[in-house]
Amino acid sequence: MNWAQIGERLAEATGLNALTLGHGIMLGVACFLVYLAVVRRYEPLLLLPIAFGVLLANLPLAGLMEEGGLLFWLYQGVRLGIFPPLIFLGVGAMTDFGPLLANPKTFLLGAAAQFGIFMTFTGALLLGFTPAQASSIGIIGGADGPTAIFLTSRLAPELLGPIAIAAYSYMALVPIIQPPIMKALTTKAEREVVMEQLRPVGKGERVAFPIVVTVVTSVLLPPAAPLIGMLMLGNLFRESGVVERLTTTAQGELINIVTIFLAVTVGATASADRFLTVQTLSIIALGLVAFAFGTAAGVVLGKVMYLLTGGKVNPLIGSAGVSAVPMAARVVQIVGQEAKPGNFLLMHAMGPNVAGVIGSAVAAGVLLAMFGK
Amino acid sequence: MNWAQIGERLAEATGLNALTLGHGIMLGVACFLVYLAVVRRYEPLLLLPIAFGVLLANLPLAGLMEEGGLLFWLYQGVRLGIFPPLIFLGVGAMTDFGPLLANPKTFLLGAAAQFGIFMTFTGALLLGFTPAQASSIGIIGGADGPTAIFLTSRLAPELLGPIAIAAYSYMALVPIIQPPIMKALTTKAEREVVMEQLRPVGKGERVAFPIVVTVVTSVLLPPAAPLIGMLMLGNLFRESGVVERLTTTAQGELINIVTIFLAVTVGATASADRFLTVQTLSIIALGLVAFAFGTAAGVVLGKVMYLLTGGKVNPLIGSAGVSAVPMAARVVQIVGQEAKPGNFLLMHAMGPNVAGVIGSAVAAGVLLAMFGK
Amino acid sequence: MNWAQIGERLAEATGLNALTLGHGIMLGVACFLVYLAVVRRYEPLLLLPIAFGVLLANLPLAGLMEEGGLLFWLYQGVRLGIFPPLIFLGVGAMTDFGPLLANPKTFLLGAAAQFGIFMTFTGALLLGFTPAQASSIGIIGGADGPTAIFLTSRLAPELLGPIAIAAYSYMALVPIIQPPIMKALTTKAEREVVMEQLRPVGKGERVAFPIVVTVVTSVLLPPAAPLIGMLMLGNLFRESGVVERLTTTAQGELINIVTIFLAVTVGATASADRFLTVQTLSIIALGLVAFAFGTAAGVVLGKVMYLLTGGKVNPLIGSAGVSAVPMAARVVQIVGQEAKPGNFLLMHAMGPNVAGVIGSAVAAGVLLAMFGK
Amino acid sequence: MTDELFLGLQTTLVGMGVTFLALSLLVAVSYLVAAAFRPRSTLEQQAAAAPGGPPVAVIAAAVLACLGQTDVRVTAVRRLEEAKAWRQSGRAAQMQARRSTLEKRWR
Amino acid sequence: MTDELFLGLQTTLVGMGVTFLALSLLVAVSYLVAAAFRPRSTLEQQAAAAPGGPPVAVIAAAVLACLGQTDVRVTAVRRLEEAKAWRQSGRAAQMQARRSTLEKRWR
Amino acid sequence: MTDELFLGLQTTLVGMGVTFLALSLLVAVSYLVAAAFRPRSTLEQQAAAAPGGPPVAVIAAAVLACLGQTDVRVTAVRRLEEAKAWRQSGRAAQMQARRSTLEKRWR
Ligand code: NA
Ligand code: NA
Ligand code: NA
Repeated sequence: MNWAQIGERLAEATGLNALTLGHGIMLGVACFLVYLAVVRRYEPLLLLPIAFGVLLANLPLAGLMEEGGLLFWLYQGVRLGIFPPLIFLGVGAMTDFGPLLANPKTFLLGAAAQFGIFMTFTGALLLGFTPAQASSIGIIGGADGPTAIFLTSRLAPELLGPIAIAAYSYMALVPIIQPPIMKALTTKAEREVVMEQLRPVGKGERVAFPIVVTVVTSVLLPPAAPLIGMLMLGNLFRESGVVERLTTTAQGELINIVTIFLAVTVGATASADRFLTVQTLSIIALGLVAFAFGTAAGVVLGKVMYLLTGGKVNPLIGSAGVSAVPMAARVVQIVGQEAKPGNFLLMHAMGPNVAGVIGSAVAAGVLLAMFGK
Repeated sequence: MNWAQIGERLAEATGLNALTLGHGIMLGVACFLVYLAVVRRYEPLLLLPIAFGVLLANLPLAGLMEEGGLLFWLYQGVRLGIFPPLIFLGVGAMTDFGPLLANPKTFLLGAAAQFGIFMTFTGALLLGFTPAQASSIGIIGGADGPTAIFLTSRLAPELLGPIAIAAYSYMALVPIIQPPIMKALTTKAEREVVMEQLRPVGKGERVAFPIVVTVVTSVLLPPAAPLIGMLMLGNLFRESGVVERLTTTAQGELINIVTIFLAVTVGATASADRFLTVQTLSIIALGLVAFAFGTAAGVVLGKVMYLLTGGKVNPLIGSAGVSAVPMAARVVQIVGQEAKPGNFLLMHAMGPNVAGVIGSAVAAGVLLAMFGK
Repeated sequence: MNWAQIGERLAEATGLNALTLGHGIMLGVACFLVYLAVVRRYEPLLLLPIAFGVLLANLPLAGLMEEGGLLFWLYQGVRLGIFPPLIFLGVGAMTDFGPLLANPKTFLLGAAAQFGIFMTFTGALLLGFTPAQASSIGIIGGADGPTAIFLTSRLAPELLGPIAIAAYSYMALVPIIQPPIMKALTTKAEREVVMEQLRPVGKGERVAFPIVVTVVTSVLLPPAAPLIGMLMLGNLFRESGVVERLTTTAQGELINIVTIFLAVTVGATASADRFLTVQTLSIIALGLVAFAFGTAAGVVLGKVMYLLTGGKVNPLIGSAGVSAVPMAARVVQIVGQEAKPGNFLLMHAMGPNVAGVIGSAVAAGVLLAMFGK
Repeated sequence: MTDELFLGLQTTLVGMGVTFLALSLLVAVSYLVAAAFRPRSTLEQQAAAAPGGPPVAVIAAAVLACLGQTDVRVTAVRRLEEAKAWRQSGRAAQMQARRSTLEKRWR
Repeated sequence: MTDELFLGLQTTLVGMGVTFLALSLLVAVSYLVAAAFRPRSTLEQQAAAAPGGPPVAVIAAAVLACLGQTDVRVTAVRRLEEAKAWRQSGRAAQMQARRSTLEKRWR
Repeated sequence: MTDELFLGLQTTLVGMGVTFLALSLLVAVSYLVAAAFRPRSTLEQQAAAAPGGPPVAVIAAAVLACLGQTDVRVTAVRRLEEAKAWRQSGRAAQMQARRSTLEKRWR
C-alpha cells in the first residue's frame, strides 16, 4: 500500500463523509428518548434500550442493522416472532389473575377498551395507511408493548420503530392521558361507588385458568395462540407452585435478556429514512387517539355495568381495561380516591387491567386473521 | 372487502372448524399430564412444560410447531442436539462424583443397570419397531431424560413425545417400581449389610476426574462425547472452585432457560396423529420393562459383588445404577432402612447412581454408533 | 447384521484407531491450561473453559466442531461477531468510567499503550504472517480478550485458539510482565509523585458519557461500533440508575452464559493441525512483545505528561493504559507503593486503565478498516 | 375515502364482535372453572397431599407381573410405611447431602 | 522484507495517529460534557424529581381536544394534587399488592 | 421374528460389552487418579497457594531481554516483596473500589 491508498481506505471507512442531516436528527431523537427514559422515567426498561437502538442504527456506515451486522442477528428474534411471546412468558409468570377470576364479568371491560384499537385503525385508513399498517398503528391502543411489537413485526415491520416508541411513551403517560377522560365521562356519584370485596380464589381455579384460557382463545382464534399461549404458560408456572425455578427464570433473567435484545433492535429499525416522515407524526397522533378512545370505551361499558348492577360497579374501573398493567389500575385508584378518600378500587381495577392484556391479544389475532399474509 | 369475504376469512382462520376428536383427546392427555405434574408431583420441572407443549401443539391451525411457528424455532435447539448437552452441563455442575471416586468399583453397577436398555431394545424389535426406534425406546431404561431426548432426536424424532413422557413419568415412579423388584431379588441378610464409610476425596482427584472421564469415554466411543463432554465440563466448573460464576449460571439460569425451551418443544412433538397410536401404548409398556430390567440387573450385579467381597457390598445399591439421580439412591436408603433401621446406604448408593448417568450416555453412544446415520 | 459387520461398525466408530500423536499433545496442552487456570489461577473464568474446548476439539472422530456438531453451532456466536460485543455489554455494566471523566487527559495514556499492538503487527509481518494475521496477533497487546477475539474472528479465524490463549495468559501475567519495565523506564523521583485527588463526577456526566463516546468513536471509525456501542450501552444501563434489572442481567447471567459458549468454542478452534505449528510459538513470543511495548509506550507518555505538568502526573499510571482491567491498575498501585509507601495511585490508574479498553477497540477498528474484507 | 371508512367501521364491528365473543366465553368458562373447583377444593388438596394413590397398585402389579413375581403383597399398609420411611430418609438425606441441595431432578 | 517493514511502520503511524485522534476527541468531548453538566447538575436533578412537567399540559390539552371536551380545567394545582394522590396510592398499592411486587412494566 | 431376536441379543451382548469395557476403564483410571493425587495433595495445595513460581523468572528475563535491559535484578526476595505489596494493595483496593466489586476480569 502507498500512502494514497491508505488515505483512500480510511476515507472510505470513516463515517464522517457519510454523515447526513438525517443521522444528526435521529441522534437527537435518541438523546430525547434517553432523556424521557432517564429523567422523566418513561418506561425506562424498554425506552432506554430502544433509544440506544435508535442511536446505534443511525451511526453512518456502522451497518449494525444491515445483513451480517450485530443488531441484524439479534433482530431475527423479533422478525421470527420469538421475542414478544417470550416476554409474555415472563409477564404471565408475574401476573396475578386472581382479581379477574374473582369477578369474571370484568373480562368484558377488557374487551370494551379494545375499541380504541379499531377506531384508530379506521383513522389510520383514512389518513392513507394500508390496512396492515393501520392494524399495527391501531394496536398501540392495546397498551401492551409485546402485542404491539408482535403484530407490527408481522404486518408492517417498516413501522416498528415509531409504533414501539409511541406505545411505550403513551403507556408512561397513562396517568396524564386517562384522568381527564375518566372524569369527563363520569358523574361524581358514579366515581364514589364503593365495590364489595373480592372473594378469595383457590389454587385449583388458578391452575385451571391458564389452561382453559389458552384452549378457548386459541381454538376460537388461532393467530392469538403464540401470545396467549406463552402468557398462560408463564402463569401456569406461577400458579402451579411446583416449578419455582422456572417461574423465577421466566420473570427474571429470561425476560431481562430478551428485553435487552428486543428493545435495542426494535429501536434500531428506526433508521432516518424510515423514521423522519410525516407517517411518524401521524402514528404519534393516532396513538394518542387510540389510548383516549380505549379509555373512553372502557369507562362507557363501566357505566353500563353501573346501571345494570344497580350501582354496584364503579365505572372508573373500565378505564383499566386498556391494560398498561399495573399503571392504569393505579390511575383508577387515584381518581377514585379523589372522589371518595379511603375508597380502595385498586384490586377491582386489576381485573379489567389483566383482562385487557388478553383482550389486546385477541384483537391482534383478529387483525392478523383479517390482514395477515 | 364485502361481508361475505370477511366471514369467509374468519371461518378459515378460526380453529373451530378444524377441531378434531384427536385434538380433543390430546388436550385431555395434556390436562392429565398437568395433573400428574401439579397434583401428583411427577417430575414437575419437566412434565409441566411438556404437558403445556402437548396442549400447544394440538390447538387446531395455531401452527406453533409448523415451519415458521414459535415452537418450531425453539425446537431447533432439540433437533440440532444442542439443548440436551446444555442440560447435562448444568447437571454436571450439580453432581458430586465424590462417592464414585471413593469407591470406583461401583462404576460397574452403573454399567449393569444399562441391561434394561438392551432388553427393551430387543422387545421393541420384536414388537415391530425399527432398530433406530427400538434404540430410542430402550434408552428410556437409562432413566436420564437428556440422554433419552438426545438419542431419540437423532434416531427417531417421531417418537420424541411418548418417549420423553414415559421417561420422566417412570423416573417419578421409581419409588414405586423399584422396591418390589429389589426385595424379590435379595435376601433379608443381603439387605442388612452395613457398608464401611467412604474415604474423603481430595480436590486434585475431583478436578482430574472429569477430564479423564471425558478423554477415556470419548476416545473409546466418540458419539458419547457431546453428553459426557458437557456433563464433565459442568463438573469441572464445580470442582475447580475458581469459576463460581459459571458454575452458578450453568446449574441455574442456563439450565432453567434450556429446560423451558426443551420441555415445551419436546411436548409439542406429540401431535394427535403421531401420539394417538398403538406405538405409544407399546412405548409406555416397554418403558416399564426397561426400568424393571435395569433395576434387576443392577441388583444382580450387586449380589455378585456381595459374594465376591465376602459380604461387604449391600446388593441393594445396585438398583441405584439406573440413575434417576437422586431418587433411586433414596429408594435404596429406604429399602435398606426397612431391613435394618439405622443403616445408612444413601452415600454408597450415590456412587452407582451417578455412574448410571455415565453408563447411559455410553449405552446411547453404542446405539448411535450402531444405528445412527 | 452379522458379527463381522458389527465389528466393522464399531471399529469405524471408535476413536482409538483415529488417535494421533497430535491429539495426544493437544490433550496435554489442554491439561496444562487447566493447570494454569485452576492451580495458578490464570484468568480461570476464560482459561478453564478455553482449556476444555481445546480438549473437546481434539477427541478423535467426536466431530464436535465439525458442521452439525454441538460446538460448531455454539461457535456461530463467535463467527458472526455476536458474543464478543455481548461480553462488552456486561463489561460496560461493570465499569466505572468516573476516574476517566474526572481526569480526561488520561485518555491519551490509553491511546499510547496501543503502541504495542502496532509494533507487534510489524514484527508479525516480518515473521511472514499476512497483514490480516499480523493485525490479529498485534491486538493481543490490547489486553482485552473480547476485542482480540472479535478482531481475530473477522480477520484470521484460523489463529483464534493461540491468540485467545496468549491474550488471556499474558493478562494473567501482567503483575510479572509490567513491573520490571515500569521501573526500568522511570526514576525513583518520578515513581514517588503523589497525585491530587480526583473530583467527584455527577450523574449527568456519567449518563452523557457513554452516548458521546459511542457517537464520536463510531462516526469517526464505524468498524469500532459493535464493540464500543455495546460497551457503552452496558455503561448507560449502569449509570442511568433506572434499569437495574437489565444492568444486573448484563453483568451477570448474560455475560456468564456468553462466556461459557465463547470460551469453550474459541478453545475448540485449536485443533492439532492448526495449533501445533511454529506459528503458535511465534504468536506466543509476539504476544509478550505486544504487552511489553504497550506498557513501555504508556509509561513513556506518562513521563511526557510528568514533564509537561511540572511533575503532577506519576508516569507509572501510563502502564495501566494497556487495560487488562483492573489488574494493570493494581500493578501501578503496587509499584507506586514500593517507591513511596502510602501513596495511593489506584484510582488515578483506573482512568488510563478503562481508557485502554476504548483505545484497543479503536485500534481494532483501524485494523479492520485497513485489512478487513 | 368512503371505502376506507367502510372498511374501518366494518373491521371495528367484526373486531369488537370477536373480542367480546372471546372474552364472553372466558367469562363463562371462568364461572365454570370456579364452580368446578370451589366446593371440592379442600378435598382435592388433601388428595394431593396423600402419597401414592390409584396408579400405585396398578403399576406395582404390572411390575410384578412383568417379573413373574406373585408372592409380594401390595397393601395399603405397605404404602403408608413407605411414605413414612420416605420422609425419614428425606430428612436424613437433607442432613448429609449438603453438597447436592440444588439437585432438583433433571436426570 | 523492506516492504513488510514499510507496511508495518506505515500502519503503526496511521494506527497510532487515528487512535490518538479519536481519544483526543474524547478528551475534548469529556471536558465539554463536564462543562455542560457540572454547574446545572443540582437544578437538573430537581427538575427530574418534579412530577409532571412541560409535556403534561400539551398532552392533556390534546386529549381533551380529541374528545371535544373543554370544560375540564387543566391547572398547575390539579397536577400537584394528582402527584400527591399518586404517592398515597403508591403506598397503599405497595401494602396490598404483595403478589405483584415484581411487576415492573412490560405491558 | 428370529432375525429381530438375533439382532436384539447381538446388540445386547455388544452394548453391554462396550458399556462394561468403558466403565471398567473408568474404574481403572479412577484408581490411577486417586493414586496420583492422594499422597501429594497437601503439597500441591501449598504450591498453588504460593504466589509466582517457576515461570516468573523465565518470563521476567524474556521481558528484560526483549527491552534490552540487563540492570534490573530478578531475585527471589523481590518477588516476595511484590506478593506482600500485592496483598496490601488488594486490601486497599477493596476498601476504595466499592463500585467495581463485580469486576471479575473479562478484559
Ligand atoms: Na391491552
Ligand atoms: Na442412567
Ligand atoms: Na486495551
